[in-house]
Amino acid sequence: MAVLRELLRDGKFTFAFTVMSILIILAILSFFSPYDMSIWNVVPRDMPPSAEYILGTNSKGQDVFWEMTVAIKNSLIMAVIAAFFSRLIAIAVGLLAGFKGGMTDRTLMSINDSFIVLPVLPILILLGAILKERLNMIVLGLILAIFGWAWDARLIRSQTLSLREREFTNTAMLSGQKVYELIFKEYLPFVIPIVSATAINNMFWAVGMEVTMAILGLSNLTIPTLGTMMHWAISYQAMLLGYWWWIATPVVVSVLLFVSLYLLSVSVSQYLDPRTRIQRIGTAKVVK
Amino acid sequence: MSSKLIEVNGLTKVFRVGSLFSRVRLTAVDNVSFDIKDADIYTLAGESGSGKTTVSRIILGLLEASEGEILYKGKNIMNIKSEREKKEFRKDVQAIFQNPFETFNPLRTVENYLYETQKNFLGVDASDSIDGIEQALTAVGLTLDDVKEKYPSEFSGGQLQRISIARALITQPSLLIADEPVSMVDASLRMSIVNLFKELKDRYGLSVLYITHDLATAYYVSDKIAIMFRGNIVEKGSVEKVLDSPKHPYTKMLKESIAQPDPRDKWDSRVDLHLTEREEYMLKGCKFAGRCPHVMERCRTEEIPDFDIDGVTVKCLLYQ
Amino acid sequence: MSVLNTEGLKAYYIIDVLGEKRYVRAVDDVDLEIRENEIYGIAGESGCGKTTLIKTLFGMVEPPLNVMDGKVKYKMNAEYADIFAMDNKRMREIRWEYISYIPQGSMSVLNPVQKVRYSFEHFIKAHRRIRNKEEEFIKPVERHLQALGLPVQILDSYPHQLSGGMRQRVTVALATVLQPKIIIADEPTTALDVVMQRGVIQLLKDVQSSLKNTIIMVTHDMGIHANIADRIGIMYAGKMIEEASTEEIFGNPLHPYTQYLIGSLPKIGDKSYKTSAPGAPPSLINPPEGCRFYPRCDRATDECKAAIPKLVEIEPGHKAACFLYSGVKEDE
Amino acid sequence: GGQQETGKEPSQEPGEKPAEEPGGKPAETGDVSRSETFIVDVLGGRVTTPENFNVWAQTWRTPDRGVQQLMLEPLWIVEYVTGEVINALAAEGPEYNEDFTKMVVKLRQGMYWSDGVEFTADDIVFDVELVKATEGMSYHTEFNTYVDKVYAEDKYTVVFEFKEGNSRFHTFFVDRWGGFRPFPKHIFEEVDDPVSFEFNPPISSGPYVLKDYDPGGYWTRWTKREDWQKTPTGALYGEPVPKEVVFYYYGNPEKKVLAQAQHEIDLIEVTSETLKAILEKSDTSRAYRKEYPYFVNVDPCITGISLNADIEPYNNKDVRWALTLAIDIVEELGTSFDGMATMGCLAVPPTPVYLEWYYKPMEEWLRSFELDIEVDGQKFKPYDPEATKRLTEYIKSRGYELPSEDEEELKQIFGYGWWKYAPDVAEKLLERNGFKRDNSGKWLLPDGSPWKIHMVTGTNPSNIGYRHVFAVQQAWKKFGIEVEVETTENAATLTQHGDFDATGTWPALEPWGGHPDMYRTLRSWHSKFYKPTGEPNVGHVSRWHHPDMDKVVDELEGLDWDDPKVIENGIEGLKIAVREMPSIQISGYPGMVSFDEQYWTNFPGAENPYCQPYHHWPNLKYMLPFLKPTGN
Amino acid sequence: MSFIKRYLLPRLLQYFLVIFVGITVVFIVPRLTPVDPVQEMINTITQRGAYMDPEAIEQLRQSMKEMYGLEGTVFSQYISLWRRLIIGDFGPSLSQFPTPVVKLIGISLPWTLGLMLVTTLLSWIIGNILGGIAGYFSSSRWSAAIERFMMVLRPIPYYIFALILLLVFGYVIPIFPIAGGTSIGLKIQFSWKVIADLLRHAILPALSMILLGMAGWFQTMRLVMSNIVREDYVMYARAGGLRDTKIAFNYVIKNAMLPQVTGLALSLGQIFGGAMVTEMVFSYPGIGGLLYTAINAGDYNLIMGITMFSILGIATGALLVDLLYPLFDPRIRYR
Ligand SMILES: Nc1ncnc2c1ncn2[C@@H]1O[C@H](COP(=O)(O)OP(=O)(O)OP(=O)(O)O)[C@@H](O)[C@H]1O
Ligand SMILES: Nc1ncnc2c1ncn2[C@@H]1O[C@H](COP(=O)(O)OP(=O)(O)OP(=O)(O)O)[C@@H](O)[C@H]1O
Ligand SMILES: [Mg+2]
Ligand SMILES: [Mg+2]
Repeated sequence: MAVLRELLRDGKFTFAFTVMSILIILAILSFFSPYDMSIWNVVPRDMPPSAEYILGTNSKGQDVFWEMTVAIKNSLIMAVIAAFFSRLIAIAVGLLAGFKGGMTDRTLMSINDSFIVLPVLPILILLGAILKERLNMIVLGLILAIFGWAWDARLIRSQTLSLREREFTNTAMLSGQKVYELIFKEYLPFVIPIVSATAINNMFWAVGMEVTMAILGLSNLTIPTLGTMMHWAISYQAMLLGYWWWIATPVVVSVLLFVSLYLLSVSVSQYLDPRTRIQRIGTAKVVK
Repeated sequence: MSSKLIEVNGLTKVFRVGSLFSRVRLTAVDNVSFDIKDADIYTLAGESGSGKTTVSRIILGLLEASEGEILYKGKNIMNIKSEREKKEFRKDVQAIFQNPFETFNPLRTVENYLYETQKNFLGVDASDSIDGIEQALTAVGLTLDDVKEKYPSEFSGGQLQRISIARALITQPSLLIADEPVSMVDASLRMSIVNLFKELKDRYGLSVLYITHDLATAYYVSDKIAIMFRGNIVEKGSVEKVLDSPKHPYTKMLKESIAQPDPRDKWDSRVDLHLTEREEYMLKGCKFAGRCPHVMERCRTEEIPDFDIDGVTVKCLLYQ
Repeated sequence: MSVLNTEGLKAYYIIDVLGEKRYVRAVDDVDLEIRENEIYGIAGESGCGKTTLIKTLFGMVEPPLNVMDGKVKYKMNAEYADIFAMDNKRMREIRWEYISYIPQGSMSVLNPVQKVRYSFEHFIKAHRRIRNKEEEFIKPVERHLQALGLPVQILDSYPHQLSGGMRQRVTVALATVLQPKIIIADEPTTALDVVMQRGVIQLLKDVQSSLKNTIIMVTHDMGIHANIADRIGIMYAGKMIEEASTEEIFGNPLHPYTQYLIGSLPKIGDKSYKTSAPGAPPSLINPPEGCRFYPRCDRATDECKAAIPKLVEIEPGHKAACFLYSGVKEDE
Repeated sequence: GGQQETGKEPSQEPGEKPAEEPGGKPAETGDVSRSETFIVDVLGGRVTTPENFNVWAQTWRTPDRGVQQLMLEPLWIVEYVTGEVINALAAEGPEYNEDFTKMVVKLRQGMYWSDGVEFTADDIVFDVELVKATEGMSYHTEFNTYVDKVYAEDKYTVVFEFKEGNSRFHTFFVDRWGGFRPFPKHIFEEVDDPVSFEFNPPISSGPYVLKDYDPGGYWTRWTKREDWQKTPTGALYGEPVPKEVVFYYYGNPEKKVLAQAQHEIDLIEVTSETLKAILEKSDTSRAYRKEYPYFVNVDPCITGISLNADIEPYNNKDVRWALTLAIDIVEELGTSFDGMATMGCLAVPPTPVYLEWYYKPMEEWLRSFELDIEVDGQKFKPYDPEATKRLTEYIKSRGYELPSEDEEELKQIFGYGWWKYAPDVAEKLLERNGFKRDNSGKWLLPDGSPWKIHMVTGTNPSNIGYRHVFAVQQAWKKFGIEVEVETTENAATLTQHGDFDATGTWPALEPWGGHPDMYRTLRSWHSKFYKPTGEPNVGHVSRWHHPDMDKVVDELEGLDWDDPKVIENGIEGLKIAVREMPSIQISGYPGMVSFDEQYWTNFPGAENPYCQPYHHWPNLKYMLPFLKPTGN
Repeated sequence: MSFIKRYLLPRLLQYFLVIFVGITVVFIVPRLTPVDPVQEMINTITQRGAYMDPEAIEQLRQSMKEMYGLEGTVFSQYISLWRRLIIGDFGPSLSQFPTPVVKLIGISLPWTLGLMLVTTLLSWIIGNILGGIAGYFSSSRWSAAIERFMMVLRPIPYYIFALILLLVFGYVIPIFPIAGGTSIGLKIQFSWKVIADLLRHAILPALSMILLGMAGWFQTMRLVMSNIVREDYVMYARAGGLRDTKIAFNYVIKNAMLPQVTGLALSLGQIFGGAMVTEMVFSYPGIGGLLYTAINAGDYNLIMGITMFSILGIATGALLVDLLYPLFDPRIRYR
């Protein structure tokens, strides 16, 4: 709580936090949606925003506002799953490779590099074909997790390599810590800033991927997400027909989502950066 | 007092360094031998990069030697492979490091290390007993309350250095390896730490391998000293003998270079600084040959053996 | 004649902790008068504000550091100019021309991706117009290095290829290449071995004796001070507590803290027991009321607790801030 | 075959405007003005092998960048607007012998390849023999299966002798967006490997020759032949008007809108929304029908939903009927095309000619057709002749103006009727088969597990099947069945392997389009093609088959395709398909074309349907003589 | 030389291992999909109406399988893949049989290379310079403005962004063509007219990629900068009275560029994969669109050919960075 209070004194964070909170509230609101988003033609079509339909309606006869809430929920769930699991892999691989070195490092990094080298979009398209209708947000999140860890594992590894050279590693060994203890107790805290910054980047990437796949028509189009909202709006020519509210909503939401994620990442990593943190906490906190 | 606690024989460590097109072998530690007795403070001094830290790391098992053996209580510790034996050895040989601010993980509270050391080596959980910790902290003039729930950044350098020593003492080791424990702190802190070593030695019969380039404190605190230069021990013996009347030209230079805290005792001569460290490592014979005022032709070509001169071992042909 | 003096200089770090402003009184009411052609040493425990003082003297004040009060005056063309009153352009001009700086931790002050030559080039070009590179840049620099006994090849090295001592000497050479009136050196020898230390000090001394300029040098190594300083100021917890000639400080320290400091210095050939000052350095956020040393002082009186002693001249050329010698208090 | 009686007027008398540049040399780049150039879209998209014009290799390449529209003429070609089969390179329809083991084709005389070589029976003989001999060429298997001998009786007469009787062999040569089109013997006989041969520069039998093409594959430019008279197009309809025709692929639909709004493309086919956008943006653009409902109602395809009748529970006729009755046709067409489509409940497209041939004759039967289930003590009659009216009500409610007040005319545009929206009957049908609803009203399979329909469709939203799939999904959801739609680029493979419950793939194969023979449609349901689900399919994707249908098809095979009994037989087949409901026909293919009248007019719109209106059909060449330049 | 043995060989080994794994994955994944190239082909042929006798289809299927080399177990296909790849033969395209894959790639690759080489480099350079300057003068007002601009620019979904560009510059102010890589009738040859035409067609796709790409580089650069400006050598240069621009470029940006070099090398490697979405939005000829059609048609050989280029590109990029990095950063030594 104290951390939050401190962070909130950063204007950027406050903005991002507010936007994020609103988005999350909207996502939660989706559970109270008066409409089932899989049903079409529940409201008049192509209505501009009005008191009754805050964000208008679309050509499928759905309320754009409520569609948006569900889309935010789904996109967020997918992004969080992608980010969370890819972080798990990245942390495990990065720490292990960095600490163990030698053969372990070489092997893990070869696997890692293979993932870096793989062309993600074509493979996603192919995987989409394999998974078919099982490609819901959770599965998509997991798949993206599989392709989203490699780069960050490298970062964590190089961080670990430099941590290994730091004196406290020796102190820890002399304190009798076992390898896993060492990795988790000593190194993990250092890796957390990278993890949190890259997690946000990863969410960024995951949502972007989902949008790309959806626009290509390759994700599960019956599930409202930011991407599928755009897909439908584009394929029904919302832009050319002047149904701006339909296409603008997902675009604005995703820009807001990204901007707030970005600002969050900036201010959180600033907060976690030992150098700036020392300034905040004050090195001069000398005992008595 | 006479039994050898640890014996280092012919220790050699080769690093490979360099870049894409100039890759060289660097013998950071070259055939180093010395021994430390019970309740002895043994100083390893010498210039920067002479291999002091490398020696200590090898002893602690944090680096692998290229050659040589280390006998601890008569047992070759290089062959230790099993975790159990390693643990036993670490319980007996503990260390503190150069930079107190780097010794502890800045993101963890310091007390953790105390609990962990006790738990891992003595098998005593902190929730059962903290006697050992209390005792160790008392020995360095602190209490657990001073330490509780605090991060490294909340301590002064001196305090951290003491905590670091306390941690090492929890296992009641026979040997403490202190790698430049005072270089980063100011004069008054320096003395309090060095005094602590003395006290521990006297009170608990602890041996200390004290690595430093501060010869004044080395003289003040230690019993024996070895001077390293470019991977070799060029001179070793009792601290009084070596520092009062240095024999090796490098030791002489070293001693002369000490800035005496006495305005009446200023430097009167000049030093000649050599440029490239790498080249000196590459030299075949005496590595000091390039700067030595007494250099002879043979110095550059021959392997220089050790010579014993009134209880001091010197690696210099002048004493043949 | 002083070339630089300060009046009631206060430089605090302002840090914001959970909305509450805290002041680290790193430099608290310091009066200095540095003379021409002298080496002035500043000593003190780590964290007492030495580096901060140096930075303030040099005008390198950036948040969170703030100058709360006081002036730093340079004597230029027989007049004194307050550096805090200068504009950026002027400040940029006097740096290196008039006053140069050898920072603490020479390990990382050289740009790692450029050869040393370019550091020289940039530093010189920032202040001199160079039309003929060979005549006005390369030759003078080479001459300068030779004069300092440094090999010319270092110009074509990257910083990481040089040893710590060599790098430190490069910064000395850089700081002196434009022959400034004042050189400020912040712990130029820490983390060097004794031989290297001596080389660096020797170099500084050579420069000073040939340029006849002023060097302000900070270090906690009393041996170095003893060797080259003409006068020494002792700092404690953000305050100057004693100032005297080198001989006086070592031979006749007045302030109890200085006495501890001098008394605890070990020497080769002397194995007698040395004690150090008890206790720990005070916090600069909540320094003790009154004399900042009193909690650690075995001669403290109630007066010490109540008021802050002022740095006053006790003997000719020897100032101290201690109620044992004078009753002068700092005015609130 | 129907001989063309052209009531069409060529816009120009041949020779009125003599070609400016004599000689076969193509004009210099860029010296043909925009007003003399006709620019149309490429349905197949970007050409990845732009330098390759060999469409006889099995992979078929992208033939709709002018190759089939301008470069090649077939023997026969269907014109589905007028309901005729035009004799192109053939002089008349095929002549079979009694048992269909021999076929004689008379060729049109005086036709020349663009390099000046005459087209003769030798070309056909050579072509058929080369194809028979070369694996990897289209029709290799077909010709080998049936053709025993082929020879030229004289310069303009080809005789085919078959291994077994085949009354429909000539249809391989009927161009209806595909078909075997003759290639020049004198070129191909020089070629070692006719499969990898690039046929560049191509020699044409049609009225245009290649001028140049985009190395990136986005456009192909054709120029009018000097000797256009020596092609069937010229011979039949006179001189094509545009000097040049460019096939230009602009990409996504929105790009086509922009391009046409800037008069960069004269003819495109798009979606209903896109069409709306174009009409809003461009004053000179018009649709097939100038006013609402805009769409092309002559497309010879029937669209709807195919069910996999080979698997549980869709192998049950009751289930298939229940699913049909759960669809409200008005809502379906509203959702998918905003009402712009012709409803069609039979396995034949509701184009004007087929309405005449099948829908009208069958209407009485449809009205009286009963399902084997009772409602209110009476057998339920599922046909809803009022559906058209309901649809027009909907259209009015959407604020559109009806194209006509005349009911008959509306029926021509929107169809004759469809099935009733009868969820109650659907419910009964299901219940009597053991289906139940759970507490929340969702349907459960007879074994008690939740019923989830897996629908498959491609990823292209302009695809008509795609629209139907999503609209029908809505209907079934509303009815209480869980439906999951998978949009995948591999929809084709999935449906061909039977990996679906329902799909937007053609619910019935198209008939010939310009001919009443239902052989093509009905035969795909013949049981001899049945393969169990999992194995690649060869007949219709529904895998439905029925002995009655087999009988109809076998009978049909014994009839000459011009035999009047063909219609009778077709009606019989369509009745079986209604009773069994192997797949749900919903509407004709509501093509949405947009003509830009900036440079050209007299397009074949609904007011003057002299020709099919698409740019991608091979009949495009027959549209060109009728275009009129605006002079802009 | 021990460098070769101790560094280069293991690194090369890793390089080949990575390529091996990459290719294996690309071999396996399409074969796990339900898509069957033969079926897709037959479908293309029959769907639009080309009448094929159902009986003939069955035989066709068999003969195509044979021709496409899709007979036998997946494993034996895999072995023969390597046998072919080793001699540099990607085989024939399945969807454009028998056109060799190499030829198809050869048609599309120049477009992709031309477009992406320029956009990748430009966005890298502009993004880094802007990011560098904004990072150095982080307190100035315009720096904050440009930062905000980039922050909002970057997350705009690429497709939408490109479409808007297209609408604005292709329709509202119709100064650029909206599709294709050349004008109708253009013959590729060396003349200013041709170059101008090629450029005119490339500008919108390039602009869209440069702008969004630039925003990405800008942000990473900005982040690196914020760390570097606090380095001691920057403070020192300032103490030396160096001009701000000199410090910004020679001290800060130069150092901050180092990590970006790695990113650039990988992006350059990615060029070979093409820009699928760009090519689709702008109807620009290139390898990305080709890949997309290949995937849809289940054209295994073409997929393999293109992705192999892209795998090789990225892996080589990474290899080169590792080998050449010491040239940029004198501190790095080979481990
Ligand atoms: N991991 C390593 N790889 C390569 N060279 C190394 C490594 N560790 C140390 N060295 C080199 O070995 C030599 C000896 O280093 P060491 O740290 O043991 O010296 P030291 O006497 O402790 O020096 P200092 O007084 O500076 O701490 C130095 O030249 C150093 O650069
Ligand atoms: N950026 C900062 N923010 C907050 N407090 C700081 C900052 N820099 C230094 N301080 C505090 O100011 C005080 C004086 O620091 P300074 O660096 O001047 O000490 P010093 O005497 O140079 O010490 P040392 O001998 O360790 O170099 C210390 O207590 C330190 O913790
Ligand atoms: Mg060391
Ligand atoms: Mg300092």
